[in-house]
This record gives sequence, C-alpha cells and structure tokens, in this order.
Amino acid sequence: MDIELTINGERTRVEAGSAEDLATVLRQHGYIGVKCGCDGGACGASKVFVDGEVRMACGMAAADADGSEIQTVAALGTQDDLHPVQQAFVDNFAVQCGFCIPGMVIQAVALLDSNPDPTEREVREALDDNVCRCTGYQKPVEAVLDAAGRTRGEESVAADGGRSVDGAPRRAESTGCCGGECDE
Amino acid sequence: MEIELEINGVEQTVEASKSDSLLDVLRRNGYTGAKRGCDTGACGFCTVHVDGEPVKSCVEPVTKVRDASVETIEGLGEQDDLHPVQQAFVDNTALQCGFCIPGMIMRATALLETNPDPTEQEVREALSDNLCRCTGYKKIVEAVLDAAERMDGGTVAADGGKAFEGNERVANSTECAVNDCDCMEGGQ
Amino acid sequence: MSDSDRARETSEQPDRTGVEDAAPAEAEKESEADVAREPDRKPESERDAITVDEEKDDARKIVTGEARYTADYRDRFPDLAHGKVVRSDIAHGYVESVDTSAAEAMDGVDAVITPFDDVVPHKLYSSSGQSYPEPSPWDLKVLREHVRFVGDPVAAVAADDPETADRAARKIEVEYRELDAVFDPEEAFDDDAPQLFEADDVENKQSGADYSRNLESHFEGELGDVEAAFERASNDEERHVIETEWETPYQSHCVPEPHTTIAYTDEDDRHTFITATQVPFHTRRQIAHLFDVPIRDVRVKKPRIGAGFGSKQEMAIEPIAFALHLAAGRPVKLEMSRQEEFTALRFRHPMRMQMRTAVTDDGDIEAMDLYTLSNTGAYGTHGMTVANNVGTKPLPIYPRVPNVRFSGDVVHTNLPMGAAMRGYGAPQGHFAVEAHMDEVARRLDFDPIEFRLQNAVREGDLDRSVAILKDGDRFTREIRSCGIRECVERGREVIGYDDLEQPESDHLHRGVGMALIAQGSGVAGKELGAAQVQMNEDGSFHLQVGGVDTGTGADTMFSQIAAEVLGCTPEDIVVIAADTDLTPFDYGAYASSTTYISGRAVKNAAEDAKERLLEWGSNLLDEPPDVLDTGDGGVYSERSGNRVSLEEIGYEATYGDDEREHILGDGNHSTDESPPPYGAQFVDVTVDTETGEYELNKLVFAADCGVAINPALVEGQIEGGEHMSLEYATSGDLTFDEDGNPEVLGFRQYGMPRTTDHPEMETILVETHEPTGPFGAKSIAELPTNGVPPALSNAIRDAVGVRLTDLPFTAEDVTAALHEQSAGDE
Amino acid sequence: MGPRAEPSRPAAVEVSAMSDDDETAKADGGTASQSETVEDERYEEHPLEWDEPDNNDKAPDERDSVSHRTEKYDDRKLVTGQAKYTADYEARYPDLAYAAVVRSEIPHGRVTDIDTSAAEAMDGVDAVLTPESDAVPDTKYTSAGQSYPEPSPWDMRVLNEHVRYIGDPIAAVAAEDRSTATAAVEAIEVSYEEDDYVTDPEDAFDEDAPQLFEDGEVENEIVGHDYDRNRMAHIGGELGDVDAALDGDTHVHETEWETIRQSHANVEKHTSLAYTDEDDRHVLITSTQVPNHTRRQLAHLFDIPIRDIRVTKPRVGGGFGGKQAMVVEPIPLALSLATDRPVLYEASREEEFYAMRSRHPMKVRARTAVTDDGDIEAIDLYALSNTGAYGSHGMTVAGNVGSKPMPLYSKVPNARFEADIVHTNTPQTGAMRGYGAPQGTLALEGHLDEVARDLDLDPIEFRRRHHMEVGDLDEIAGMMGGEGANRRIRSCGLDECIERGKDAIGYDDLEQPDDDHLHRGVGMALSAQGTGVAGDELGAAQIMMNEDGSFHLQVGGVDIGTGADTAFLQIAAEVLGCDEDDIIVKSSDTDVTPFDYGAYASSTTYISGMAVKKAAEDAKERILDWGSKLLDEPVEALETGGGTVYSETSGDSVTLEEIGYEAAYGDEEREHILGKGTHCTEESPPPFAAQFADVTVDETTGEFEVHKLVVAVDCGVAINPGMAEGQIEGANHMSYEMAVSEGITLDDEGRAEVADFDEYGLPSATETPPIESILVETHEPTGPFGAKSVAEVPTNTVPPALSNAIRDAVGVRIREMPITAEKIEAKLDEREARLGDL
Repeated sequence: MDIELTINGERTRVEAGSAEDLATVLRQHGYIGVKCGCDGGACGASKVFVDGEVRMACGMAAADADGSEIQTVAALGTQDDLHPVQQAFVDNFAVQCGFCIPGMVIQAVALLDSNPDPTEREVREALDDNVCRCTGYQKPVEAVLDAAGRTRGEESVAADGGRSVDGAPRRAESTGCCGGECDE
Repeated sequence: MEIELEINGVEQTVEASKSDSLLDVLRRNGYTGAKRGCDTGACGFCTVHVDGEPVKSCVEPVTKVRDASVETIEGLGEQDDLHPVQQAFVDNTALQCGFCIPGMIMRATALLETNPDPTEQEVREALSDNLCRCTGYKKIVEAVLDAAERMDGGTVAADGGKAFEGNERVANSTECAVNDCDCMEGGQ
Repeated sequence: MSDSDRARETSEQPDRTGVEDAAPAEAEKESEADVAREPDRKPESERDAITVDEEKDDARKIVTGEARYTADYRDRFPDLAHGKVVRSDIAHGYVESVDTSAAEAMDGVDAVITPFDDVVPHKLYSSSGQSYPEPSPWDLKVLREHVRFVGDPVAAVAADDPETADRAARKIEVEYRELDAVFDPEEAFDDDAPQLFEADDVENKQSGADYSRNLESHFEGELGDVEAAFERASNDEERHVIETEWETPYQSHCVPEPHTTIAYTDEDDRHTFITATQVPFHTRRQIAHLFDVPIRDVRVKKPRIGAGFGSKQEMAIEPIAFALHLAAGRPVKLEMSRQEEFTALRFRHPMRMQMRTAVTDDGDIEAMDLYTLSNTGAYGTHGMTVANNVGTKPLPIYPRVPNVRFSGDVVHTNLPMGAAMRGYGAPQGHFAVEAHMDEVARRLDFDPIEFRLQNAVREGDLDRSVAILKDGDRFTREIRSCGIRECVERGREVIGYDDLEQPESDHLHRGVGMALIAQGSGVAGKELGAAQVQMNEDGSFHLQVGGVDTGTGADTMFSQIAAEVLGCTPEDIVVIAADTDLTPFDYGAYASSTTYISGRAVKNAAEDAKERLLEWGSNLLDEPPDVLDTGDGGVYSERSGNRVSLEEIGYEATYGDDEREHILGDGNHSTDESPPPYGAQFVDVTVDTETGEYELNKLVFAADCGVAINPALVEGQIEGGEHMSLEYATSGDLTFDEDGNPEVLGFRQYGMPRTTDHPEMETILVETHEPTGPFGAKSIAELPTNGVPPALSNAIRDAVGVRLTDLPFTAEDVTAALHEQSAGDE
Repeated sequence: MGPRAEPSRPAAVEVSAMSDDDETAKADGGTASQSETVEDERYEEHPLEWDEPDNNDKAPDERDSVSHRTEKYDDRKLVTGQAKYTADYEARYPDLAYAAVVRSEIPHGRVTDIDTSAAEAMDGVDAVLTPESDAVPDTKYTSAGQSYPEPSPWDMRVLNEHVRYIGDPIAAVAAEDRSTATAAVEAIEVSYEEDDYVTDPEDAFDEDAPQLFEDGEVENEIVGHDYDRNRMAHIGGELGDVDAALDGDTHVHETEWETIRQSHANVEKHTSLAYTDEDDRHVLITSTQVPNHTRRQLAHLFDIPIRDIRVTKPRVGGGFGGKQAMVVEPIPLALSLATDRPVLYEASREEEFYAMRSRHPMKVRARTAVTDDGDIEAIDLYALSNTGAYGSHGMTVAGNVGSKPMPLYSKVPNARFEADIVHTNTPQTGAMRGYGAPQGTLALEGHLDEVARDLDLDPIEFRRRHHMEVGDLDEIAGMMGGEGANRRIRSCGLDECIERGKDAIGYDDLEQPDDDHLHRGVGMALSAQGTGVAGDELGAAQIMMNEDGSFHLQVGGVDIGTGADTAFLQIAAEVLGCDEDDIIVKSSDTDVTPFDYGAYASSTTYISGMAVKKAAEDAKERILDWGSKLLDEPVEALETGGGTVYSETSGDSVTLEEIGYEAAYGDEEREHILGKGTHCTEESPPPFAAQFADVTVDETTGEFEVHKLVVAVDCGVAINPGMAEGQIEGANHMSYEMAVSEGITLDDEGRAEVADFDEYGLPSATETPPIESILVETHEPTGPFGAKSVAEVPTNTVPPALSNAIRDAVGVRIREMPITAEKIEAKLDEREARLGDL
C-alpha cells in the first residue's frame, strides 16, 4: 500500500507492505542511519522522531506512520555542521563502533528538548533502553551532559541575551542546589 | 506500460515506455552485454537476436518485440563454458577493448545459423554493419571462420560420428562440402 | 591460425631474432657497458611467461557480455541521475542569457546548471590529460559564456531518467550575441581575422603564443645550418632541392564506447569517478585543481573501457558530471551520444605541411626542413605537443642528416577541438616525410627503398633530431635497438615487391608503396609509473599498478612481466589497476608508454618481491640466495636442484613459526629514454585509370617493437592501428558548412572502414632487444597508425605515376591528378 | 630484529646492570629482580635492553600526533548516520537475495529427511540448500578465525545432518525478500532421529555419557582429545614442582569458581553479503574481525583459489571476538554460487543468542601453597571448559585461563595449569574479549583475596609482594608451549595502577553507611593480558604519497569500531610529520590492503600499528631523499614535521606538497613515493590493570549497589588516550556484566532461554555504575611509540573485584557468577546458621 510520510522535511509517498515496519521502509529509502540491532524494539538503534516523539522505528508498523512527520539522525546535522549533541559525542570519544549511536543521539536530543539541564542520573535513565556494547555508557553519558552545557550556553546567550554562563559551573550549581528554590 | 517477452528463454514482463528501444529495456533490466554505441543503428554494438534474427536493439522499438523471443549475449555461453563462437574469439585474440564484441558475436552466430560454412568474404559481408575500432577486423574474421569449423565439429559429435583430429576434419569438411559427397558418414 | 602461422614464420625465418645472428660485428660494437645494462636479456628458450600468446585476462568476460564498462554500473546506483549537455549552436559568440525555468519546472529534473552558477567552476583550465603544469594552454571553462564552436557546452541538466534529461535540455533557451567566425587556419592567421581569445582569456600560455593572430603556439628548432645547406644545394649541379606540400583532415577517434562518467560521493566522503579515461591520475589532479578540492579527496577509477585512442587522454566530460553531481546531490551519469562524439568531443588535428630536402646525386640527404600549420580548432588542448610530434617522430628515421629544421604554427579556428589521437602528430608527419622521400627517390631515379635504407637509422646512431625543439643534448638518444632493415626486407618479400604482376586490363595498374615508420616509447623525461606486488599465501600475487589498460591488453601484459620475474604463471597474478585510491601513480595510457614505463615499474616491483622470495627460499632450502632462482611456480636451487613451491613459501611466510612477513614489492620507473619502435608499411594497390578508383590488394606491416611481450596482442595492436591509418588515407574526414555546422553527425556520414572495406593484412614481428625496456620491449600501439597514407600515396605514384598529397584520397583526386599529369605531359 | 639477534651478554652483567637501574625501574613501578639463579641463558635469550629505534621513545612534549586526543576519523559519519555497515550496502545490489537458515530444533540427533518441496514451490524463492546440495561443501572445517593450520579442530560442516545442539544449521534459503526467506524456512520440514544428549560438562566427561563425535568425525584434532569422553582437548604445563610445594609445610588453599555463558551481544548482528563481481572475484562484504583468515578459510572450504576471493570489511558494529570466526560467511557464499546473484545474510537477534557464539562457561579450581610469611610457593589452576557443540577456540581460550593471569605472579617458583575442554549439546562458544583471561582472573584474583583475608594479610600488600616487575623473566606464559613464550618484562606500571586506583576509589578512607544493615566494601583485582599472540602474528602496510603531500595508507589491520584506523593515522602522521587529515586510510580489504591476522588477541595497535610505522618510515626515507635534493642538504640533517621536511642545521624547509609535486612531475627524475612495512615478533608484552569496585551490601536482603568502578590501566603509551579510555570503559562494562548478569541461560535441552536484548542481562545505562578509567603511562620499547594493548585487559577484572568487595563488605564469598542478592543472602544465612550452630 501507499503511505505518505514527511521524512526529514521532504514529503514522499512510499510503498509499504502491510506487515512492514517503519525501520525497513526508511532503510529501503536510503535512510541508513536507522539501524536494526535486534528482532524488534529491544535495542533502541532504530530510534527516530515520529511527530516529535521518539519511537523505535523497527517496532512500529509503517502503516501507523502514515501521514506523520519523521526525523532521522540524518536530519540533525551534517558532518561539517554537527548538531551540538552530535558534536559532543564526537568530542567526548563517545563513539566506538557507532552502530547504536544514531538511536542514542536521537534519544539524547529528545531528552535535552524536554529537560535542557538533566542530572547524570536523568541522562542514564533516558538512555536506558538504548543498548550499547562498546562504551560502557560512560562517555555517552558524559557527552550528553556536555551537550546540555553547550546547548544551554547557546540558548541563554541567544534567547535572553543574558550573560554567557560557562556550562560546567552551572551544571554543578544545578545538581548541587534544589532547582533554584533555595536561598543561596 | 508492461511488455511481455522472452529473454534468453525466460518469460518476463518488463516495465517500459512507448519511446523505449529494446536496448533501453534490456540494459535497464540488467542485460548490459548489449552496448550503446550510437543510438541510430549505425554501429551494431547493440545487436541481439529477436526470434532468431539479428536486430540492432537501439533502433528496435520495444513495442515491436511484444511476445517475441529475444536472445542476448548473456544467453550464449558462460565464462567457463563458452559458446564455440565466443571460444573462437578468445582463442584468436579477436578482441581488444571489447565494446563491439557482444554485437559482433551475436551477428556472427546469426550468420553461422544460416550459413554454417561461410567464405571469408561472406563473413566480411555479414559483419559489415558491425563496426570495430580496435582490431582492424582481421582477427575477428579469422575467429568467425574458426568458429564455423569448430561448430561443424559439434555437429559431428552430436551425430555420434567418429571423432577426428580438429585440423584433419576441417580439411575434410571444406573439401567435401564442395564435392557434396557423403564421405563424412562413410569415412574416407 | 595466427599462432601456427607465426610458428611457421619463426621456423622459416631463422634470423627472426636477428640482431645477434645477423651482425656479429655490430654485436661487438655493442660495448661492455651495454651488456651491463641488459641483465634481462633472455633467449627465447628461457622465457616462460613473455613472448607467449597469453589469453587476454578479460577475454571471457568480454565475449559473454559480462565485462562492465562505465555505463554498466548504472544498477549500482539506485538514485542515479542522468546528465545531458546543452551545446552551442553557433560557431562564435557570447551567451547573453540562459532561460532554464521551463526545464527546472519539469518533474524529475534534479539540477540545471549554467555558466552563471556557483557550483560550476569559473577557472580556466586545460582538458588535456598531461603532466603538470600541462603543456597546453588553460583556455577552457566547464560551461562557456564565450562560445567558440558549434558544440561548445553551455548548460547541463540532470534528471531521473535519460529521456527527461533530453527533454529538459531541449527546453533550455539560450540567447547569443553572435561574433564573426573563422574556419580556415590560414585565414585565421591573418592580422584582421576574427579573434577567438583576448589576452586574458588564457592562462598557462604556450611558447610563441600570439592570440591577436589566433596563434596558440609557435615553435622551431634547427640542427646544423639548414639555410646554408639549401643554398649550397641550389647552386650545385650534383645536389637537388625538392619541396613538397601535404594536407591532412580531421579524423574522429570513433571510440566504440562514448565518453561516459559516473560521478558520486561515497560513504567515506570520497568524490569518486567511475570513468572511461586513459589518465586517471591526471584527471584526479585536474578535478582537484578545477573544483578546488584536495587531490586526496578525489578518487578516479577506470573500469573496463571501450577504447580511448587519445580521445580519453582528456578530462573531457568529468567536470560537467561532477558539477551536476554537486548540484543534484546524487550520483550522476553523463554519457555522450554518438552525435556529440562526432561534433563536440575531440579529433585529430588537421594540418598543412611543407617538406623540403637537399639531396646529393649519391642519394645522401644533406638537409631536411619541415614546417607544419596545425588547426587546433576552438581550443588548444594538446595543440603544441601534437604539432611537435609531426617532426620529432618521423625525422629521427634519418638521424644522420646533418642539417635539419623543424618549425610549426598552431592556430585556432571556430571548429571542433583537435587533441590527442593515436600517433599524436606522427601520422601527419609521416605522411609528409615518407611520401616526400618517396617522391625524391622517384624524381632522382633512386629505388625508393634503397634510397631510404641508405639514409635510415642504424643501431648505434646518435639521434639528435628527436630533441630538435629542446635545448641542450639531454634528450639526444643513442639508438640501441633497430630492426628497421629487417622490417623492410621481410615486408618487401611478403608483399612481393620485386615481382609484382600487373593486371591484364590496360586501365588497371598495380603498384607497391612503402613507408618507414618510427614512434617513441613514452614521453622522454616526462613519465612515471609505479607498482606494488603483494604475495598471497597460496603463492599467487596481487599486482597493484597505476598503468591503464584501455582495451589493449595491458593488464595481461603486466601479469606476464610479473610472472616472468616471479616464476609463476600469469594466472597467478591478480591485477588491480588504475584506481587512484588503490594503485600507485601512473601518468596514464598515452604516448605508447604503458609497456615501456608501467611495465618496467611492474618488473621492478616484481623484482623487489622476488628478492624476498629468494630470501624465504633460502631459509626453507637452506641454501644461499645467490644460487636460487624462481621458475615453474617455485624457488629452485641451481646448485642442488632442490625446490620449494611458491605456495609453500606463501604459507610459510604468512603462518610460519619463526618469523612471518607479508612479502611485498614495490617499484617505480622514470627515465629520460624513449627508444623508438620501428616499422615498415607496405601497400599493394591497383588503380583504375579510367575511373580513378583504386583498390588496396594487401597491407603488410613489419614491426620492430623490441621483444613482444604478448605477440598476439601486439598483432592486434598493429592490425587495429593500420585500420585507423587506412581510414586516414582513404575515407576519414569531417566536413562543415559555411557557418561551421558539422555535417558529419554519425557513423553513417563518416567513412569508418567496415569489414568489407578492409584489404588483406599481414603482420610481421621483427624481434630486437631494447636494453632499456622491460625484457627488451619497446612500444607498439601508435607505430602502425602512421604508415598507410604515405605508403598508399607512394603506391599510387608507383602504379600510375601521380602524386596525391591531400588526405583522404578519393577516386576524384586520382582522376584529377591523372588529368593534370596528362595535361603536363602535353 | 628479534631478541635473538641481540648481542648476548653475560647474565651477571645484566643482573648488576639491573641493580644499577633500580631507580628507573622503581619509577616505572617495579623493583629490580634479585634473581641470582643460574638461568643465564634464558635471560640472555630475552635481554632487558631492547634495540629500539631512536624515534620510538618520545617525551610527551615531542609527540605531534601520538598520545593526542585526535578525533576518531569516522565519528562524524557515525553520529550523522552516514557510515555504512554491511547491511547498508543492500541498495547497491538491485538483484539482492536474502538468506535465512533452518536450524536444528533438537539437541542431538540425525536429520533423516528434509522436505523442501513447499519452500521451493513458493514465489520468490531462489534456492534451497541442504547438506546434500552441490553448492554446499561437505568439507570439515573450523569456524575459528585463527592462524594456519588453525589450532582448533575441524569438526563443523556448513549444513549438518548430524546435529549437536538446538541451533545447528541444517538448510538455507535465498529469496527475493526477507519475509519470503523466513516463510520458506518455516515451510521446510525436517525429520530427525533423536540421540541422547548431554548439557552439563561434568556429565559429558563421564565415560558413559552420550558421545557427540564418533571416531574419525574430526580432522585436525587437538592435543589431548578423547572423543569417547567428549573431550576435545586437554592441556597442561608446569614450572618447578607444584605437588611438592603443596605437600610441603605451607598453607594450602583451594577454591572453585564458575563463570557464565556470556553473549557478545554485538549491536550489529553477524551480517555478510556475498556476490561475484564483474572481475569474477568472489566478494564478501562482511562484518568480520579476520578478513584474511576468512578469505583463506572460504578458499579451503569451497575449494576456490585464495586469489579469487575478496573479503572486504566495511564499518563493523562491534566484534568482541564474536566475529573472530567465519560464522555466517559460508552460507551466503554457497547461496550466491547457487543462485548466481548477490545474497545477504543477516542473522536475527534470536540467532545471535542461540546459534552464533558465546563465552565458554567454565569451572576453575585454584590452589595455592603459601608460607607463614605470606610467600606464595605454588599456584595451581585447573579449568573445566564447556566448549559446547563444537571446538572452535576451545583449546586456545582454555590455555589463556592460565597463561594470561598467572604471569602476574611470575616470581612464584612453582606453577601449574591444566584444563579439560569438553563438548556438550549446547550452543557454540568461541573467542570473546579477554579470551579465557576473565575466567582465570576471577579464580586467581578471587582466590588470592581469599587467601590474604584468611591469613589476615592486606589483600593489596599481599599481591604487591608477588606481582610482576620490570626485568622479570616470565616463564609462566610459555609453560604450556603453543601460543605462549618466555618473555622479559620491559614495562610494568602495576604499582602505579594500584596507587592511583586506590586513590580514586578512596580505599583508605571508606565511609560506612549510617544504616547498620548496610555495609560498604572495596575489592581489588589485578590483571595482565598479552599484546598479540606471541610469535603468531603478522601485520603489513603500504603507503603511497599523493602529489599534494597527502598519503594513502593501506593496512590490513581491522578496525571493528575501536578506532584502530585513527590510531594508524596517528602513528603514520607522527612519522611522516603531517596532520592525520593528510592521510587517507584504507584498511581490511584483501584485494587492496596487505596481509593482517586480524583484530584479535589485542594485537592491532602493537602489530598492525608497528607495520604502519615501518611503512611510514620506509616512505619517510624517500621523502627525506627528495627533501635533500630540493634543499641541497644532506639527508642526515633533515627531519619531517609540520607538513614539511626541514633542516635542523639551516632551518630551511620544503613542504610535503612541494615534494609531492616535484616527485610526481619533476623534470629530472620522478618517483611515486611508496613505503611498505611488515611486522612480526616473538614478543607479547602484557598490559596491566588494577580494578577497584566500591559496593554497599544490605545484609538483610543481600541486595547490593555498586557505587563506582575504578580501573587503572598500563597500556604503555596510549596512542589516543580518548579512545583508550573508551576501550577501558567498554571492557569494564562487559566485565561488570559477567559479574552481575545471568548471561545466556539454557533449559534442560540446552536451548537458549534468551531471545532478545530485553531478555538478556546487558546492564543498561542506569544499571551500569560510573566507571573511572585511569591511564598509567609506561614505555614499552617493543611497541610502536611505546604502546601496548588495551582492549582486553579491563574485561577480566570486575568479577573478582566485586566478589572481593562483597567479601570485604559483609564477609561472604560468592564464587559462582553472577553475583546476585539471592546468593549473598543465602551465604549470609548460611554463615548465620553456622555461627548459630557454634
């Protein structure tokens, strides 16, 4: 059957079998950043945004995505102009074999969208259903925290024109105190 | 539109537009042995057989080959089991860049079907629509003549006839063809 | 058949390997130094893999249609876009505007580019695939605002399928401001002729350029004192001055595979070209310079290629394909149509030549003076270097002539581009020189053959004329191998020179003509080849070599050279060639350099690996390396007779207990040498004096290419070269209307000889040993393209006494000449 | 070249030289050996001094590329999803067929019939292969990707009539698409004649156990095999007289340890694409660690010349040993040959768990004899390894149980190791990161901790008295012959690893939780690994200079995601004096790159990296020669750096680009500047690790929380510290899994009970404790720029460290992995009961 998708901003009609999952369809159309690491929904490598929500594309029927807007990792940044989260993964050596990374990056972007200033624990929880076999999660977690600092830094300068705040102290501040409620 | 035809013995339905030539369709479907050299039927690189006849596929509208049987170079022999014409081209070093060779071989096999024992001049005439830029045609003509001899041998073997040393037999058969005798059957 | 023929020939001609047998005195003259230079001279009995008719490595793929040429890679690129070029339909003018709106609005159009787009480089460059800096002017742009011939590319389109690309290209509206055009080279040379280039339209100008007179370059060189020699000759009864003029037409390469390129960027960000090219490494450099990307990021791969003949010694279409790829963001295939091949790509330069000699009554040539006016068309690619070869290839046939001058002008017209083509100026030059010499002999009543042999090159000669255009004597060469006399003798015998039977009809006259021929083996001092050898554990080898097989069988030849050194069979060598990411550097397939330069690099690499083989052999056999040699798939001891197979060595080196090593070899080759191969072309013709028609009865070509690494492939080169030469003499030409519009649009209008147009051909290989070449080899591919025009002109002169000087020769030309002759007689 | 080429010198001189060197040695973390034994010759054979090239030992401030945190060169592609793994090449082959495999549903038996008719009749099915098919080789082979002849038995077939575990491949299908292939597999009916089966290794070792292999069923049999008792190998080795020491006047301790069946769980499944290209080359694009071995093995198996096969490795999504084997490649190749089209086989995740490879589960017994003074007189290890249905890597992995950890205590005079490797009707095992060392390290390091506590010695000090130091001659690694060899220790940072690890974990001032029932403890374990298989490695590389001053580097070494390619770039850049970006690396394509044994045994940086260094030096020689011509100065005065060749005397320089153009297009002479290098060695210097685990145990429930893992590693000079840390953290995570996860559990028939990630206990981001990695730099003179390996050593240490930490916290010892709350609680209960009894 024919379904209509907007993939990374481009509207396309694609042919999809009724049993076909979204990951397969996306991969057939060249979006190879969507990876398949398990037999469905268990490793997180196929994460994409479907109408702004993180979904594992392998665990979702393509038919159910009819009409929706999809963002894959390819939409985030280019090699010369990385998304801050991608940049942070690169800078923190959070990438080894890289197979899980597209899903990890998507999840991290979603996290920082809803929680620009997560604690380490919150990062770990957000990445909990992303399986990584190379890194021990140590550097990916550090990368996401670093990315949070970077995006916050940019935002605070850009959005309210306020003084530029260095990421690290603020992060310490935010984890250290109770979210601005205290008197310090 | 869809066209049904047989390619190398396999019935197929292929997608095609009206303006497509047979060559367009063959190449799109992976039969890249037929080469595109001019698109005007002037070089012969795209020669294939349609219902046994040599045809320049670049000027053959695909609509004309509906339900036809098409044979391409891919249908002849395999690298380790060459058709005698292919084998003769290899053995006679009758190729260089090779771009004209598939068409040349298809043309040659068509010739040998109708005239298993051509003279050199007949070979030259049969191949005169097929251009070659590398060889000066000499070794190609020699290869086709050689193939004719080999294929003749094939007939004998198929008949269960007595095996001859290639060269002797060749001498025999050309001689005998002239005399129209049947010494092939009865021996000397 | 050819096998047995050759075998017979060999046995009937015991002096085939003649040099040693024929002239013991000369052998002695070949000094001690020469012997030291020739460690690789092998008598026939010791050769295993060379001088063998090894089956061409891709022959089976070719005959089964499985060989992949560039266009056949289409299915590897599901999102491939197809390109189409919009070309100028006026001969000279400026593009005022390009309206692309209709094309861009079409469904399935991925990109439209014009000279005004940023993605299209605006730099000047030369398309000639030559060494760096290119000895050709930078006078081209990828897409052209200033158009200079009918066919200049103005815009290009990429679309989902070829049909859409064609339709979109037709929808592009170009408006021009027309300028006056000029089509005749002599008129173009006038002061007040329309001017093609302003001074700053060209960078990297060549010597003698004067664009106000449409002069791309001018050159001259002299040995001795030519004017003095002619002065003396014209005042001396016993000396003669003879002057002749000659003219040659455009010739099309008629490459079987049209120029085709697929440009894409791969998953490793490499800008990659699968392209039908003779010069992958030059193309890589040129693309990088033109598009301002680092050389390291560009990869050029040559798949099977449907021949080149020089037309692909050019970056002719790659830049357009690449610009389209960048604009469309997907792989783009650009494949020329046959009409584009005949109107917009590249051709052999048309030329007019004057030849003058001073000769004594004894038949000694005292002076030669050759001038050429070359029409390079709208652009100057290969303009100067091709014109240079008009003299520097044939004049060295007569190296003992003391006074020599050679000069030329290369002029622009508003016609298609001249460029590299097999022979590279030598066909034009041989026509002038060898028909001239014949004419001299006949006018002075010498036997044309004897006259030439009296003056022709011998082993040991010092040839200065090859370097006549160069300063100093660095490129003066010593002739170390020369079989030209045996070529003449054997050719003469085979053609039946001395007992030609005349036809019975009175109006039919039979004649034989001969031309001597020489070429070079690579560009002296301007070549580089390199190779690497890796041994596999099963005793086979991977050979990575930059050298480019354009269909000639070069890869097979490489495998034979490597096998001869390594003592295995050519099948044991897996050749990986001509991919700039994988193989070492090579200047490419041109100037007859592949066997001589790249082949030598292969030999050096194989010898480097062999050293390691012998070392391992020594470990395993427990004998010193210096008593060991390779052969029969192993290393054996000349002392004990013990042997160990290459497979055993391979496994031991890879998996052995004590030490392990991947046996590797590398080799480079560059040289100042470019030894000439020699040949003698014979043509047997019958001319009908009533109609002017003539028929070629037979072509005989005897060649000295040193040691032929693969005789069957060498014969193929000779027969194919003669085919092209036959066309040049009898049928090939391009014509244009008065506005410069091409009249030849395809094979139907072009006189490419077909099977039935070909006379019988016979090929003779005369073996000599060139000590500077790999196993004694020189080049072969270009040599036979030079001979038929002069030999046919000479044969017609022999048959009916008239001299034809303008190629191609038609029946009308013959009739006109006969009329002139009879008018003269009266 | 090798150590044997060293000029020999009397041992006496050497010993005194070492004494003189005492300070240096200490700085390196070791104290000089005081051995005065008569083993002169052995010391002479392995001199401490190494003939190291001048440029190999660079002070940190002299390094331009090496030990910089250079960005991993493919990272940008990876984070943007542009990188291509095997399955991503799908689009390139429009006529691609997809493979699926029919696998045994019984643990042991014979296939009596395979009904393929329904599958063959299906639309879109291109081929169905059974053991009978012509395209399927019936040659026996081993899937182990090892050197040749493989030190693993040839006991496998591509498709099997005699099936030995639930998962054994029986038939294979190629079809137009994946779902058709799966449907066809389901439509194939297999009939069996069932045999008795055995799943427990101790049962299997019984004389009357069901026998997996008949006489003559196995070729290339391994030492000590006894197939009547299902034993594929027995190995052993001894130094000194262990039994005498055990019988002597010492404390003898004996403990027994058990490890899990761990899955590699590489995120990219085993994937392989086979086709024959236009040059008639049989090509495999495949997710492998061993392209060259795979090429050889396929050639032998299919009887195709090696030269006609091309194995090319694209990006690989993790290997960890699971891809040090020709696991799936024969199936797509056979199908491709049968169908004459490209075939892709991508294992399912379920197959990954039950039909690919796993870590050998083992029982390891440790015994020591220790004097009253706390001197270890003897160490005796015995392992019973369950190799599952087939023997790939069976013997060599078991060998490492002893030969990797025991050399840590190379000063101990009496040492013995023995192992039996036994078949069961369970899934196949194979190579896995650590390669036997994790099993051995658990036993040895858990045992020594136990001994120390028992003898009331500080566990760290106890180890310090015995552990290896610079100057030691290690004979334990080589005592079993085979892969090991005697070796001199020329770099050892163990002391510093311990010190810095202690600091980082807060060993000396651990705060106990407030709650009484919570107890905090710290455990420590040491580990040593090797760097490549001593005397059984080969790496090679080639370099080609481009005219713009950049280089193409062709190297056989295999980057499976570790960043090895980037390490190669850094090594080459350091030699050539250019930026890493100036080098284009092409690795692991058997048609293009020189030979390499592959990515295993921690060899890549050390062996392949050294080959790269040699190739770069070979090219550098030519570059300096051209520099000399252009600068008109002697070569001796010139050096490369900053993208130039510069003169140390005049200060003049010429850029590499100028040299590139001149060499390619110059007037006088031209040359394509090439370099080549090949490297093999008898050396395999150990990297070291000190692991610390900080745990709090709830003594009421047995529940525990690991607060932190600290691991300090001496890998010589880390070529890229960022990547080295990544290796350490990833390995420690895997090690942690071995300590706390059940692994692949099996039912009574040997069927894997784990089918997907959500059933497998791979610690998630929240379950993984923070891991602090510490790099302790030493200089290993035999390695490229002083490097040793890093990838495996941190895989070995968490199980013993955590067991020791729990022992420290609550006094009970868990010896059977995984460590669970239930087991702790049971032990606590048991102890309480015992105390109550008293």
